[in-house]
Amino acid sequence: MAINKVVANAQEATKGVENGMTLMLGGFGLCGIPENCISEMVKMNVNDLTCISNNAGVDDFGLGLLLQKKQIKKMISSYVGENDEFERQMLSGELEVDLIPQGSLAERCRAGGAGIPAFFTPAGYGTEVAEGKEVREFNGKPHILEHALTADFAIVKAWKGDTAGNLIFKAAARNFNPMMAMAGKITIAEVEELVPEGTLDPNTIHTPGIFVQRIFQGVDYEKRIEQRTVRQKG
Amino acid sequence: MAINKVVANAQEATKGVENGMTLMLGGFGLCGIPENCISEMVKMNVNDLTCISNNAGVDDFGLGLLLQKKQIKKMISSYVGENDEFERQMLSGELEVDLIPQGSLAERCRAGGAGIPAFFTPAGYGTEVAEGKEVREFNGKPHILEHALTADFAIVKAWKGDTAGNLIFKAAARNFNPMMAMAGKITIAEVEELVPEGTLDPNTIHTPGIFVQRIFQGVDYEKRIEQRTVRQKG
Amino acid sequence: MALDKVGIAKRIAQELRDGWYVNLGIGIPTLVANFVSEDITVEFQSENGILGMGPFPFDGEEDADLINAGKQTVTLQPGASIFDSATSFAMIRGQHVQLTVLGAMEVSQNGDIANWKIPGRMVKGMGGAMDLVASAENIIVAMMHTNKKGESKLLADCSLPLTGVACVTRIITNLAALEIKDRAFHLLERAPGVSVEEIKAATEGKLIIPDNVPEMKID
Amino acid sequence: MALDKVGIAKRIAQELRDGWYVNLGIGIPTLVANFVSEDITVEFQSENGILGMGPFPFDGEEDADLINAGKQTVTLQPGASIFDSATSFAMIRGQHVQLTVLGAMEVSQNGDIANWKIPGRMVKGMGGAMDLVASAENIIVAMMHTNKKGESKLLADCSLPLTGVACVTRIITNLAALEIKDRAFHLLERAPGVSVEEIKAATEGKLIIPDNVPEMKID
Repeated sequence: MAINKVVANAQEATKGVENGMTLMLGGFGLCGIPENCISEMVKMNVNDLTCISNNAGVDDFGLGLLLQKKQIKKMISSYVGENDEFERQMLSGELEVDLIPQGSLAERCRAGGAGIPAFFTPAGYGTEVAEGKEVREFNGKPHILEHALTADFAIVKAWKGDTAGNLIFKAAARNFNPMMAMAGKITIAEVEELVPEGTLDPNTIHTPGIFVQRIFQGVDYEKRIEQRTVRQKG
Repeated sequence: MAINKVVANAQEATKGVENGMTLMLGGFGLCGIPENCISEMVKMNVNDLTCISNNAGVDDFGLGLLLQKKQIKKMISSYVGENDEFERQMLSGELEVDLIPQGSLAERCRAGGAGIPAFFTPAGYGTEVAEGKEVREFNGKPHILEHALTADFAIVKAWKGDTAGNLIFKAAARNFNPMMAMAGKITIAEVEELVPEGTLDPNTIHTPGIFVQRIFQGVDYEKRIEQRTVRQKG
Repeated sequence: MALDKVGIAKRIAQELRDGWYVNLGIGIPTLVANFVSEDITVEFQSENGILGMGPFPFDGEEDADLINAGKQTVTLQPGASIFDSATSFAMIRGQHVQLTVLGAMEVSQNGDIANWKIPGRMVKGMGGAMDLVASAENIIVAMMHTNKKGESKLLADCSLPLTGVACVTRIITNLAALEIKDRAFHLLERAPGVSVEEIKAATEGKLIIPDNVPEMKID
Repeated sequence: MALDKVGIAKRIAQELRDGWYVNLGIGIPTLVANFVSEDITVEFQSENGILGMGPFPFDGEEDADLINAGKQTVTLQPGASIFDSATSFAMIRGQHVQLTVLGAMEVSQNGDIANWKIPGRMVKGMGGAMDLVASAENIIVAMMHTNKKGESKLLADCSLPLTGVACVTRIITNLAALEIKDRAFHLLERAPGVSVEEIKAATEGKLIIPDNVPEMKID
């Protein structure tokens, strides 16, 4: 038998999330975000959060819900357009913002989970991002030293998961979820479908259960589309 | 339509492998090794090779076949037991050997493919492995700086592959193959089953085709077992 | 006549080569996918984790879990693959993507690019742009030659915070195709009906004009 | 009577705790899997890319593609997962594995370990051992108390090239269970029928002996 990670729901999963903590939240735009846990944290009214997430949601969905209620003290992101309330809080100085190149953000999360405290990357050299960072040349090209990121809680969303905590993501909803799952001191996974251990093919697992401490089957996923672009048939 | 990477066979796939080149070869022990390409390189009689591979095969199989014919100048590996000819060549000084902690080897290959020129790891601190390497403390713990590895050719073995170069590995035959596929200037994949593009589920691909330049369906896989351990029924 | 956005996209499509993996930024670059020659095969990479991205879905077939880096609903081509963001940027940083096309607010004659921030006014973030421009060997900027106030976007030095340094190799604007080398913009082609004088007037940075500047051929 | 290899494995199995992920090295450590209490659930990690490793396959059901880090044919438990070597060592280096059990040629009172090389005579390589010992918080060494010549393997300082520095927390030998702290071996338990004097005679490094040294309970 595998180690059982199942908890009842978002309420039980987010137990221990406290004011002032650092959270990682998976997703790209509104795709693959942990909707249930975000709603729960709005209810919990937990404050002064530092949120590491590629984006900050939109005004009335995703992390935008926590921003509306001013529960977030600091955002660590790569792209924060599409959110007026965010821009207002940032420009007014209410919200601290640390903007990081998207690839460096992904790699820093992975590094945090993988026990790699720091690595060199060319991204951001010669820009504001490099300010105060060590620069070193490799193969004739300047690189900057970036440090690992970790979080008190990593909160991810998967398509299918099993009781052992193994996760399979669907299509582009994978994005940052696997690396963040690695980097949480406690990692919470909410899944669309929770199945018994032994149901998922071990060869197709995206996130091995070792990275997940709590898993539950989410409810009422809205899965909002930010930019509905289509073409007409014929 | 996807970019087509198909070549006819091992002979065509290994075109351009020349004396003195650096090769990466996937596999762990004899599990998941590119049997067809190894045989082909024995035939080609290409010499003075630097081979990056977790192990060095056994006396009469895997990389042992290239060692027998003294085609290898230098091995970069983590574990080289189980091979008398290897030990003889190493202790006599005929063969250069660079031994690297297994996790550092895996990460250095990934880094080579991922454009990360160097990273810090705790593995090997205080040992021979750390000699001449930069040491830096992170979170109160000493780490050493390790550099990326790349190769003129990376040669990997997969279970299934499609014409676009996408690969799926089987069970523990995955091991070093995905990272090495990333780190080759030219990456050759030999597969047990080659299928048309569109056949494999995009969500289950282990190595995206972008990392593979040549793919072919291998023949006559022996898949030798090094330690056949079993239990009796009932 | 100066090119419109579609014209710029068509001209950029001419830069694609058979067997290339290509990352297209948001805006004009996205349109390039519509004009790939039938004689070549390219695959589009989207940095949120897709290789082999296809066109928009048919109405009613959108999938919230299948979007591109611009958050638009898309489809997958046969032979596509999905991966996480770390692997996606491994492809980019590791130079497995042959061409990056992106927009810009300013480009300097040194190949510097600025496209992520206007201090005090707009900060959307760099997204994947800094990784892309720091890594790619072949970066084409797609943009209007001048901004809304009519000021040149091809400058001696960028005035806005940089996205990357000495990285842009080629620029396709509504007026011209230019190459950047030796700290100057080298004029390659004029947009149909656009004169060298017009281009000169719209370019603030150092512009090298060869004797013969052919007109672009756009279908 | 001193423990045999099976006895050492049984004693180590008592160190396992419910919910732990455990990496077992080659040799005696591998045997530990056979003696896990039915009251707890642990999962075994094999550094070649398996989580949830099961027992050897039934005769005739071996799969060449499913081996452990010792190259032995194994099986998967329900809930198992497969991953590449980089992810496997991400688990190890990132301290997601709660316990590592491995063999050693020498251990020092400082917790240094040597197990990969005898200069001029044997060099098999460190495999994953250096990553494991540099990363794990909880490292148990399983070994005989003395070598074939009868010399102590618990030393003031290791004489062989090190695998890791100040990393071993506990040692289970054929004679005793010991903890390493404050630059000394602290005797915890005697093997059944083994006297404190015997342990003292077989231990070269600094040995701290409490007033009461209970005898191991091995089924």
